[in-house]
Amino acid sequence: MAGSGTPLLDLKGIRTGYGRIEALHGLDVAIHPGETVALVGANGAGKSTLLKVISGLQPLTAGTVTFDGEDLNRRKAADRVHRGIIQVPEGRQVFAGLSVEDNLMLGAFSRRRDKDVADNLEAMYQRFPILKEKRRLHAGNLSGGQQQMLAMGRALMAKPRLLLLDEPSMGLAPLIIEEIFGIITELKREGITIFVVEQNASEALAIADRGYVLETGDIVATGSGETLLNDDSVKAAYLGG
Amino acid sequence: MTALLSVDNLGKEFGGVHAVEDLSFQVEKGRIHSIIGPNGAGKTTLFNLITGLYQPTSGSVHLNGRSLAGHQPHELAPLGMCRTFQNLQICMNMTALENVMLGRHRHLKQGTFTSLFKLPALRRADQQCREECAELMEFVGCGQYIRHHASAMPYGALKRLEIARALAASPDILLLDEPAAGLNRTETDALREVIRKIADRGITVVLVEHDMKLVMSISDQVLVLCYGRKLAEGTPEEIRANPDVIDAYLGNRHSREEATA
Amino acid sequence: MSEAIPQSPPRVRATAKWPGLTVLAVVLLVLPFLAGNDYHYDLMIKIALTAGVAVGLNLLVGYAGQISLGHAAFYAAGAYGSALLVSHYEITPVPAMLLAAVGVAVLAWLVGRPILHLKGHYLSMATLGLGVIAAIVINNEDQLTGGPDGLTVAPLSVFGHELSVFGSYQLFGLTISGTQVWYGIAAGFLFLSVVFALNLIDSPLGRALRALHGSEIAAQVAGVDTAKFKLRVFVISAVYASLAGSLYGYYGGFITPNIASFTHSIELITIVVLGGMASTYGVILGAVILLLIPQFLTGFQELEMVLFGAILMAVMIFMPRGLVPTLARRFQKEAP
Amino acid sequence: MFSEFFQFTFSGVTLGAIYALVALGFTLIYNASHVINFAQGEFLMIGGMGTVVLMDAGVPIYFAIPLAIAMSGVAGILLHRLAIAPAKNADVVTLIIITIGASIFLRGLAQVFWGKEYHALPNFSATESINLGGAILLTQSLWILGIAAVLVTALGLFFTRTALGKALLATSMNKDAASLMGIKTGAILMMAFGISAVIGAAAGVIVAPITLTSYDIGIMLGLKGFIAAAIGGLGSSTGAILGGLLLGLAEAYTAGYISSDYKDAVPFVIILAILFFLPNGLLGSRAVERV
Amino acid sequence: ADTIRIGSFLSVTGPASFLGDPELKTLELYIDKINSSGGVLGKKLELIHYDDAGDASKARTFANRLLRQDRVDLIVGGSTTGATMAAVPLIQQAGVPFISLAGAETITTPVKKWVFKTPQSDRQAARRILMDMKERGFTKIGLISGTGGFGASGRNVTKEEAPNFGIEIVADETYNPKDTDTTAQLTRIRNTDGVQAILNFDFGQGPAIVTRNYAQLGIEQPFYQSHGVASDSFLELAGDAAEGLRLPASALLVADKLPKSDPQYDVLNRYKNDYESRYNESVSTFGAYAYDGLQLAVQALMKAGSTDKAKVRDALESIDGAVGVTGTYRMSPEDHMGLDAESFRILEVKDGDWALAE
Ligand SMILES: Nc1ncnc2c1ncn2[C@@H]1O[C@H](COP(=O)(O)OP(=O)(O)OP(=O)(O)O)[C@@H](O)[C@H]1O
Ligand SMILES: Nc1ncnc2c1ncn2[C@@H]1O[C@H](COP(=O)(O)OP(=O)(O)OP(=O)(O)O)[C@@H](O)[C@H]1O
Ligand SMILES: [Mg+2]
Ligand SMILES: [Mg+2]
Repeated sequence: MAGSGTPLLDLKGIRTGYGRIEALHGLDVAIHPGETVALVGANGAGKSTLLKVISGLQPLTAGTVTFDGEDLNRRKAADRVHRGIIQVPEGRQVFAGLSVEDNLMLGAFSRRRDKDVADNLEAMYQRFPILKEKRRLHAGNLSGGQQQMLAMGRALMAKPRLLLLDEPSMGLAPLIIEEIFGIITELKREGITIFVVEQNASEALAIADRGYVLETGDIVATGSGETLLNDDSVKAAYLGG
Repeated sequence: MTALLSVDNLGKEFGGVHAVEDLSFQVEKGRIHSIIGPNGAGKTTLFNLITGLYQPTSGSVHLNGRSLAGHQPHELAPLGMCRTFQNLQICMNMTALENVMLGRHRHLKQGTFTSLFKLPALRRADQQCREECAELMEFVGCGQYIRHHASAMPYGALKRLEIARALAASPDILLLDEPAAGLNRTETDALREVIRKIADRGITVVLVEHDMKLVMSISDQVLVLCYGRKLAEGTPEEIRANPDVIDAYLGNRHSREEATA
Repeated sequence: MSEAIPQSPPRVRATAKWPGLTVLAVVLLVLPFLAGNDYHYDLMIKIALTAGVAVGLNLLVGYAGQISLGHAAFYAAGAYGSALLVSHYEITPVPAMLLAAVGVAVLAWLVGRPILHLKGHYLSMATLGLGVIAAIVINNEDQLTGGPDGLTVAPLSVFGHELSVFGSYQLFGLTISGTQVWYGIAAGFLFLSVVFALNLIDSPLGRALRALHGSEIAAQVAGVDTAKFKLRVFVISAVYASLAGSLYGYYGGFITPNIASFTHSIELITIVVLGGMASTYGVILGAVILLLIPQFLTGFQELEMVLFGAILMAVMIFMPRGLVPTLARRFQKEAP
Repeated sequence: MFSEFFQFTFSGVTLGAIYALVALGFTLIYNASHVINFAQGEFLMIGGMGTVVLMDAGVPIYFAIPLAIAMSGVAGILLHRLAIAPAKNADVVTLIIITIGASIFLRGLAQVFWGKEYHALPNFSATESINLGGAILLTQSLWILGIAAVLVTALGLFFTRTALGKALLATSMNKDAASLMGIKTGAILMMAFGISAVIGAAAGVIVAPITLTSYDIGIMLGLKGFIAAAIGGLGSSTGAILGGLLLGLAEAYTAGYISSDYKDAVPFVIILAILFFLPNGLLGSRAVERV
Repeated sequence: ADTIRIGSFLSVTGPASFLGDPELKTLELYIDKINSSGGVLGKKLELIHYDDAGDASKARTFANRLLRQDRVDLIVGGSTTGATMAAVPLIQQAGVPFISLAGAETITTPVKKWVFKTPQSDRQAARRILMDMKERGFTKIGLISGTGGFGASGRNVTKEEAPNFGIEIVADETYNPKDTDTTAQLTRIRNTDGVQAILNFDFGQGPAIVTRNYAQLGIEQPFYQSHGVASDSFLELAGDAAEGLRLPASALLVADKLPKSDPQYDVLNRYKNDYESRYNESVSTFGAYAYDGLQLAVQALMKAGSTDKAKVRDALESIDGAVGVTGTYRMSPEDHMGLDAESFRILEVKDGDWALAE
């Protein structure tokens, strides 16, 4: 797959932290158009932090974020969304007091003037029938897994160019996990670039073109999904016995 | 064996939606009892009913033969029941250790005057509690965060912190709501050992979890919920082979995988 | 994680309190030497009393996370209560002050029970309502309270010796003015307030209170009877206010319904936020600053309000966590 | 007997409509940020006093009113730009204290530049009052009621029907997630402050013929508006109107039928009673928090 | 000291600013004037002023500051009764002559050694109003008053004095000084049987609202206000609604309409001209309280020949026949205010202006 050419997303020397504690120690990550890249690492490795950096929620102390040739460092989170960088954040983060439908519509906020938003909504309901059933309910009253589906649906409403997924399968029933990975594969086929953080590392690496292994703020390994899956140290650390 | 926890004809309705309906089951002392089911099946609602956060629309819950009807959530810890949450409930304004110490609340003196004057007995007890809670954090595998502020901890560690807090209350029965969410396989394996050890201490565990590998490998009994009702109940082997469960929840691929795991 | 290196449990200790208390004691002892005249003492006395109230209010607001916009009512209840006990029932001032505190505790308990189940701004609203009602009662019951014109309060007396701010007294061979004696009382009050508050915060009870702020549900499943604990801290902070109010009445010799006003309640909560929520020393500094600013601004006449508002905004914008916590953070950051 | 009742009702409705208008301003900012803007009353003051000052300077009333309202809108935006936005990541209580500082600041400025006297604005209509069944209804009350109705409908539609309205609500619920939707949270907040200041100023202008206006008129009206908003349920614009009317009627009936001495206490007793049974006010949405 | 230090605390801002503002302006105006014509006892006067914003506890703080830090020689100030009474205990203890500019009777009754005041008391105002009512043959009246210090005290004295004039108060209503509507209360009064006249006892903007409501309701009974609204700004605020109402006030408001033979004619017109030319706004009777206070202080200083506090106090107490704007002062050990009810004139609003009622 695309391994050469200009990357869609290019991270160089990313450093950031919380207060005095540095969480990322100068990372380089490059993701090419159409690629699906998995990021694995233990709790606290800094995976979520990295995604926040890309979305512009976490300020940098050093390094650059380049997207489609444009330096994003000065761009606010909202501007990045308008450029097509969409994230499904960790812990769902649905708007608890708004209805399910409003949540989905807000997903399309960046392109609210498009004509096809209503159609997209209908398509989303087809994909997650439960959301249609619950569309008038406050999102906060959904079950954990339903919220996770909503978060995913909300992000898809934005028609991402680069989709950042922070543990999209968390709290989902096995059948739905299959569904989610199915969606990822589908999006991949549509040519959408995907950067996914997954604890379900074997599944993620299996569908990914490439993977990065993050350990306490440093990238310690990278390679094709297959290589990493067969890497012994990766196995021991993330894939379990 | 007698039932430690007994749920009888329990029902909960939210404006026409039956989140839990006519549900009965029993959990025996010292066992690991898992509850699985599709998203929105009513598992968390069931926990909320048992722990008094919701009032049931019908039915009853008994703990050790004692009805829990009308109990406030805070009255359950003294009765020996503790839980963790699917959507974390962590006090972000406190340190990790203090969160765990909160769990020991019911074992410590809380008198206004004792506290105002900070009598030596209180100070000693508090120090002892501090050390015990630090040990508990090691036990559940988030020892490196003892000195951290809770707000500075990653998600996975917070999940474990909640387990430590629940254990701090030295409960007889522990309700875990998706403890493995956000853990990778290796970390889940470690969690399995923790749960095993908890059970070995004689603590009854009720586990809600979507990680089938974990559920199937440690449960004594599995209950399957679907649309608020009981779909099946039995040993892991029975459940894995149940075609209804495969249809509604596991899916073919998974059941095959788990069967060979 | 799974193969966590076996290590002996780390030594975990509570943070020591004595350094902070020592600094406070030294400051309180040194201040009199810096006082140029009686007016400076007057200010320090008022600051100390107000800081005492704020330390108590901070237990409720900063630690337990329950906002009260009506705390001036308890302050006023303490002041009026003890003044009336002295003038109407001929009880001597010190027992009157304690009786008033007991009365306020009962009052806080009674009103707190129904309102403390409210959350967030609704709780603020309810406490505000109680404060306003208290102010209206004081205003309207002029037979008893003197109404809007205020009430003269008998001076503090111990074993029949009256303590006048303009008098002078012999103590251990030293001649001490009444104002200085009053400073001693106010400083002592503040110091004890802080000791008690620190003890409380650093106890299981205090932990339960902070948990109310963090996650009420977490506290509940840990067995904390949240309603009871809220009520308890509400009563404790009301008693702090009551005692300070009584002392203020004895010291000033004159009280008006203004001390029960909404403005006064706002001033108290502002002190807490300004100094730093959940920072006992912070709120003392908050009281110092909020009461000192107007003193420096009196020279600006017309512009006083403009400047006061601007300063208040600026402090909160640049130190959103309040003075002490923000400074502490900055200090830590710069330290290697 | 009936005429008396009507009179109390008219008086209560007028007061109530005034409170309701103030409460609407609170609602908007609350919905965007969960902040209670204690400077809301000052926007009323700017509206009323601004009109007076401009008229004194010779500007005809038709221009003076929109100018004063615009001035207040600018003040609202500046308040956000200079005081609220820089305090990013501050928690809600801190922001509330900032608005208290702002209210003192604005009042101080008005006092220095516009003086301390009370002023009256002329009625909007030529006829001052209408006799209805022996009771007097001020025509200005009709103006207030009408404008309140228009504003509440507009705000209601804004929140329920427009993407911007939803975005505003989303911002207060979860700022980070809102920016992940491409919502410019800063701009949204600024807009909320601007519109709320405009609503406040409009209220200030239309109530001035009844309440009179001065540099410190905002303190009391702001407080009553906050109370009305809380009774109605913070965040609900219909609730704000209901709360305002209830507060106004309670005051008028108490003054009329019970005791004028405790007239101001009774509404608070009613409020406490309402909150006792409806902890989120009349129409406030229940906090959605699941575990 | 090389100056005579005159301390003052006034409500220059806040709800009572219509009192404090002209008072401060008057003090500044005349202290300048006195200093430019050589001062008193060969020394310049120095004004040390604080704004209590109408808050009694602030007033107390500032009184304290004047006494203990600024160590003033005497104090002229206290716009409101609340502010004055909050400061009195301290001033009494410190022993500094104090001339208050506030109304209530309690300030000088019982007599307090160091405390004097220039405005007539509210009791005298009440008497003067009741006197006028009696002359017009009213026996049953309705009373409406604010719950602030001034209104509450006015209400009390009116209720106490009414029987002495054979007048019965059949309706008694109150409102909050910050209220924006009083129609409910006025309706109750109107609907009370036999009310022949209505008195509104208060100051500030409250009476303007009451007056407007009175007119809006079309109430026909004659309407009285107290001396608390005796200023042109009241007329502006109340507008047409004020037409025909009566109130007791000093002659300042009708200074130009007085006969030249009036003993106060010169004083009144001089003050009016001085003030209006300097500040380009109309005089109010409240500023006049400060004028009188300052003149009394100067007289007492000169009489005492020193700034010795006890001597100045004695001199104040012995002032007899000082013609001020408010009236002619005759102090005595029994009377630290020195005016009688007759110093009030009854004014009536005619064609939007003040006129002497016949
Ligand atoms: N708000 C915060 N304040 C301080 N430190 C933080 C904060 N959030 C995260 N950290 C720290 O930054 C590091 C990286 O955290 P991050 O959340 O990115 O980890 P993660 O890899 O996503 O973990 P998980 O798998 O648990 O989600 C951790 O050590 C954590 O303690
Ligand atoms: N307050 C409420 N109002 C309306 N419906 C509710 C409410 N709370 C829960 N529900 C519904 O009840 C059902 C059960 O929810 P619950 O959270 O118990 O599911 P769960 O089994 O825990 O699911 P998950 O595995 O996704 O966590 C869901 O369909 C949810 O939408
Ligand atoms: Mg993460
Ligand atoms: Mg669940």
